[in-house]
Amino acid sequence: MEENQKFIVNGKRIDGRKIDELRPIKIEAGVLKRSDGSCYLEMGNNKIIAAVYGPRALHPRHLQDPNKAVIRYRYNMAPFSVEERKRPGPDRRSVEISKVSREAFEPVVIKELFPRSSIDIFIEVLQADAGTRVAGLNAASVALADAGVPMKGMVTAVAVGKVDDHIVLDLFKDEDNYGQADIPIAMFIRDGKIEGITLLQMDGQITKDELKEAIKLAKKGCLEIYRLQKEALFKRCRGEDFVE
Amino acid sequence: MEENQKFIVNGKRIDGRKIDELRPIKIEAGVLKRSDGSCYLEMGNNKIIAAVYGPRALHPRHLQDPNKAVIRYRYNMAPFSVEERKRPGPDRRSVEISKVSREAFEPVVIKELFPRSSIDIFIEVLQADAGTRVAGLNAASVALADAGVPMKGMVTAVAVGKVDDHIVLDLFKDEDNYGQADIPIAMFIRDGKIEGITLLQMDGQITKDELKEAIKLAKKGCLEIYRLQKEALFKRCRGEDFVE
Amino acid sequence: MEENQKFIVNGKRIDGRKIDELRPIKIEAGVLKRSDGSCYLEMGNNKIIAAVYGPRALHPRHLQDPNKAVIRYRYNMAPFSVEERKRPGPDRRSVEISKVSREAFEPVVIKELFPRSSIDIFIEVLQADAGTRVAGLNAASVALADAGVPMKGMVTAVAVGKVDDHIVLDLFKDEDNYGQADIPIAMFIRDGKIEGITLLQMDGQITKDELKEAIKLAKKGCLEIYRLQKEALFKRCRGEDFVE
Amino acid sequence: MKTLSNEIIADIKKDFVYRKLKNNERVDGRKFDEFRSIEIIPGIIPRAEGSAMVKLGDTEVVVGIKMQPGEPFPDTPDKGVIITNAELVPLASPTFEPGPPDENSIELARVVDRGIRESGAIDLEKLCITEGENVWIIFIDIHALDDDGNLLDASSLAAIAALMNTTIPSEKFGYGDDEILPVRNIPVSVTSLVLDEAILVDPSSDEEKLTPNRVTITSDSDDNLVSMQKSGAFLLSEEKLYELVDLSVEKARGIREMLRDV
Amino acid sequence: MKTLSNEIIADIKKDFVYRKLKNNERVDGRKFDEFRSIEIIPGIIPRAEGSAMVKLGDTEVVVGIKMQPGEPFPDTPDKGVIITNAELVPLASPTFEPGPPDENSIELARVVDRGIRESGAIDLEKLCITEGENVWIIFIDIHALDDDGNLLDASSLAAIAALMNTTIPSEKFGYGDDEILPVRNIPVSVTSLVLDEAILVDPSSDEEKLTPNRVTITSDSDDNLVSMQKSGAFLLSEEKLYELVDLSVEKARGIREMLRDV
Amino acid sequence: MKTLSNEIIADIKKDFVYRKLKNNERVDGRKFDEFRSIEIIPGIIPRAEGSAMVKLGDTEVVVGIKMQPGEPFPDTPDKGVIITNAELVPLASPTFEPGPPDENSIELARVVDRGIRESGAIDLEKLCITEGENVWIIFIDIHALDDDGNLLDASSLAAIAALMNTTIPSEKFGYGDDEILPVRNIPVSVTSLVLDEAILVDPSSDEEKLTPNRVTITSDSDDNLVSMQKSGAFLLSEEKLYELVDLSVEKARGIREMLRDV
Repeated sequence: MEENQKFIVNGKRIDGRKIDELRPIKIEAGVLKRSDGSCYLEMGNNKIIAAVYGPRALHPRHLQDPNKAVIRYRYNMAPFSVEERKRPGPDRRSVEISKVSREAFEPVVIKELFPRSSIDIFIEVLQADAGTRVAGLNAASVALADAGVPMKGMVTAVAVGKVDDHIVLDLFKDEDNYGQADIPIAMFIRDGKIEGITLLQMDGQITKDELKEAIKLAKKGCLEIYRLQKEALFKRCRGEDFVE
Repeated sequence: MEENQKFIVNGKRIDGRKIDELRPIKIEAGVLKRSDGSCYLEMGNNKIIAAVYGPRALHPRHLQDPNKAVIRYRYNMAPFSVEERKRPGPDRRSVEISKVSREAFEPVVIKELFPRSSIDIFIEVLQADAGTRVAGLNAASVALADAGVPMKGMVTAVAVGKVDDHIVLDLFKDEDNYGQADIPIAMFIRDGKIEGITLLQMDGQITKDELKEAIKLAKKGCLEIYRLQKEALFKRCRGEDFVE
Repeated sequence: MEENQKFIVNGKRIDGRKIDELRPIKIEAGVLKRSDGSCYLEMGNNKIIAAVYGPRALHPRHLQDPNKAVIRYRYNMAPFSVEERKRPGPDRRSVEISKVSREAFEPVVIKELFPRSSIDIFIEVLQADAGTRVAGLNAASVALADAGVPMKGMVTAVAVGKVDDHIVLDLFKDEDNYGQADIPIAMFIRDGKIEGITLLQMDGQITKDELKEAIKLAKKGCLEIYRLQKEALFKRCRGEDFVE
Repeated sequence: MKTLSNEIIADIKKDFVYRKLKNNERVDGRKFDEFRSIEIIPGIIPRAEGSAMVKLGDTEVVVGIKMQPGEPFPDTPDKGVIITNAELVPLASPTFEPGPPDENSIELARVVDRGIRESGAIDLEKLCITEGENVWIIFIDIHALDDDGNLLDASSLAAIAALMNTTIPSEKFGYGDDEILPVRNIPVSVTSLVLDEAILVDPSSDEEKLTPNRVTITSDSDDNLVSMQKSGAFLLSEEKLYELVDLSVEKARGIREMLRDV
Repeated sequence: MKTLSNEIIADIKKDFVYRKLKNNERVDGRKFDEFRSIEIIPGIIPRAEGSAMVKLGDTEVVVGIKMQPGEPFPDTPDKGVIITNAELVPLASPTFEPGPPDENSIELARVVDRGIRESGAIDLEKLCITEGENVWIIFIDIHALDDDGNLLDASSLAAIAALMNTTIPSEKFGYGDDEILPVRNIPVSVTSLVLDEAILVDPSSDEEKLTPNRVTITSDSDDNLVSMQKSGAFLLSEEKLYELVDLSVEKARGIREMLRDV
Repeated sequence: MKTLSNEIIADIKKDFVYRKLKNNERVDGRKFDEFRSIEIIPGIIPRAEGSAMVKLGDTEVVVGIKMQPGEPFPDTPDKGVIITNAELVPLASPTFEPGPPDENSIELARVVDRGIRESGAIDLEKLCITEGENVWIIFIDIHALDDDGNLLDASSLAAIAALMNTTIPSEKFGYGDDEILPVRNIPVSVTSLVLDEAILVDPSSDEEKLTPNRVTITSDSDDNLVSMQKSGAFLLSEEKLYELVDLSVEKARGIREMLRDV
């Protein structure tokens, strides 16, 4: 990939997608046995597993909140998920992602029902291809629903960005690495309606107008993903088997 | 040491021993003042010190077992004990050795007598020459007895291995490094009788028949070492001074 | 700086000082808002900030002393305070300095008034120029007084040393690096009178007579610094604003 | 023992701050979109390659810059390296603990870092010594001294001020004469607390006690947005976001002027 | 709150599993010497140099292989290096904690490593690039996804399957064309729970709750024993050991066929 | 369960030790300025480059020396490096905990290190192999085995004894023939407990339980003071300091003779 290569030619991106087109997405709920809820998700070449444990008693006691559940979120990359082997364990990037991801679920999960307990969300990135944090949020949302954790709605997330001076939906790796801006956004969606932004980060260089365009695209993308999340949960309820 | 050097010539090993011969062993009980029981042990060029503290109250409380003592085992190598200086602190190898060594004593120590307490076994390898984990077990066994910890019998250990297609007793460093297999074994011995295997590991390449031969040799070796352990404890009871 | 350069020519040191002369010192009390007491101190090119929190309840409980306050002291260097960037976090040197500095205050602070609580003293070295530990002690002393922590007197400290076979007061960086001895000393001063040594370390090569001379110089230096500490506290009481 | 009473006082104060806000007043008399007084003191650590102290009201931060040669990242062999680190040392606040950086100090360092990096403030290609082998590494160390709120803006301000004040120590390492580090863009971050419907620019620690919900928006010399970070557990509406963008860009312009005048 | 009831359910279940065993029945209907269904999915992580997912009943493990050039160990200057690491991430079981590897994950990684190493599955001399300077380092990373028992056999199976599926990334590092990593032996581990007089091959997590006592025996393509590990606090009789050896070698043969057919 | 009774016994013992001292008697019958019996066993770890065990009464310490080539510090490119490390392993005392070195073991290692370094016992310039690139690194590893008090003097004694017994392993690294490490000065540390007005040389663990207050003074072969360390929370008078200096220098002379005779 050269830095000055054209990313968009005749309205098509390098991987053949249109500017406002998502990568292929595959979502399956209930893929793990031990956890209370789980989800396998592919978004382009991202491969993500999410698991939820809880609500369960939180130890040690001094971590408990007497009034509500404590949400914990651990985003983790497998050592083999990236080009150059990543040393196991949390690095600064994953600590930050875990923090903002946890905060994205805080206003959505009905924590007051479970004082003194924890709801633990674990994300494992098995293969990374840009947008792992938003893919993780989408998977976590499904895993929470699969675990029966009461929520006011769904969290649905996508990254939008700027490449070749175009605002595009759902960056893949090369666009992320060599593009002009990356904006991961998570929306809170209730009954198919976007109610607000629950995660927002950005780095790059954009104008306010471009930001508006980006958020418009993000909303479109999130609604599409939301449909797939619902579908996966519906399949799970119908008791369909997990097919690899 | 060349890899293709002969290890056994005319039934003799490089260091002059026969195939079923132990290295010189020296065992002294009660060598330390601060611990409740201790042992200094040489096995070939291995130099090992073992100390036992306890049974003693275990803190913090959440580590306690209300029904029995908790055994803790810490195998540690001095930085100067090996050819290339070892960084202080536990590495993965010593964590594994500590685990299987602890498990070797679990069925032998009468833990039920000491609820909520710990029995701490510390092994320091001052000089290493292959077979440090089995030497450590032998020293720990004597130190436990010296501390008056009630046991159903003794733990006695030796490594057997395969070099030049021969099954040999008590490998020394070169045999361990360049041999074909290494099998550390610990036996539970009561009243001079072997009652079972309490530690068993193996790496290398052997057949089932070779394994049988190896275990036969190990039993022979363990009974010899057992005699020396008893002797050291007997000396200690008679109050003989520790002579370097 | 060459190792065999002359440090003292015609009774003058490289930086123009006389043998028994302190570097310029600037002390300001009450410079921080959040802490209970604080002090900014310059001593030559050293730039030090001290803050005191407490007496305050100490958690977790098992660290409490039911009879008196626990003093904690954390000496820390900013990564940019030294020539080659220092990795953040405590190293062995700062652990030792924190220990002896804490001990220097133990006999001076009236801890018995505050059972189960902690008095936390934090020193940040922003720029280092030899003598940071004694500068830290001087700043800590003022910060403690600023916090209203009851003390039997003041702790005042200075380094004395040997360069070019002369005993000199208050080494600066080159004298410390290439000199023959460095002796950080803290005195306990009550009502303007030196009552004893509360910190003493030394490395280098000196005779007993030189030590006597050094301590004489240290006493002289400490009394001068003591005056400046009092002055800073006096200014603070008069409510004078902190002027950079 | 100050703790018990402290807790009660803290609660009363929180209440007071909140009731004032309901009356559209900030406890320190500021307007909702007003920064506290800003003081920028460059070169405060003469022995560092660059440095600055920033006082934002009573909040104080020192940033020191150290530079040394080192290996480039394998995927950018011709570019220098920026490493941004924040130490929220326990001296600066009763709530900071000693120990390795927690999620808050990591987030702070990373948001500051992104502002500098994405604005292109430093031309990393100019920091290449020998391609693939040796480049300049810039350590931006943020050292909080007094946390009276909005450490983030104080830190990003001190960071860019310190960089504008940095000399590349070429001589020390035998690479010719020392040079001024060229800074070609001035990113400025603006952090606002989001409380119910209110937006409070540059929150004080009293205000931060009411809510951790905030948005940081960093813009560059051309009013481009270069970094945004929503932090805290709340839903942000699109309208509020655009309001924050406008506010942040405007406030940043003023601060950027101050930086140019230093 | 699921915990209290969970504990009671766990106790009842444990009892149930135990009573079944006393009647010579396993709770999932298997024979004592029967493995659960085995599924091997090679190449599941296309961007790794090699990979495989293994499902052993409901137990799921992914192993990814990364290769990069690095320094050899001083005492084996002409040999490549294998580094095996296991992460028992808390996603995989309610009993796993975040943090550095504990003794169980260290033991798991080391037993898997010994099987591969001692069987000579990989010819380390073929991985030498420049003697004493540069050799290939193979990272075998075991990533547990779902622990329904016998993670060890699932891990060793996934590890060898991933190696059989590995391409040496020579091109990426400028060492000529990519090549298939040659695997010359197929070690297979078989783990059995030892409970009173019974031997339970491939224990499920329900069975593992009854006892941690187990023996792992790894054999190679020639039926040689290449690694053994007694784990847990129990006395093992000689007769039981030989019984385990026979059983393990036989079971390994069947699994090895599966691997060859993948 | 030995603990409760142990605590009571400890208190009674402490009392007993203290009352004896008030009668000008030490509990083990020694004079106030008398060391316990000293035994120095050089070469106890033949495979290390140097080693010694020291027994100070019942206190036992082993020091092992390892040497290997490595990079010099940037500011002393022509000098070897000494790294002194102490492990107060939990084997040696019921009060030692496993884990990274705490402040006591760090202080111990650093005080031992300063004695050796400042006395010039080792000519670091002789340890330069290639200036700026390659020098000998001496690792002095202090391994406490039994702490019956005054670990510090036992450690510094074992350290210098081990150095006097060290061979530079040139051959192993291809730098010609092995050589004896030249030791050109013999620093000896003397530690005294300061209790009320009394000075107790070489305190036993029973005595250390009374107070942590002590002073360590290290002197060299020419009776120069090379290192001092006041440790513990007390005020030291000038007169007491000079008394300690005289005592320490005198005691050191005797011990130095023992070292020379080993």
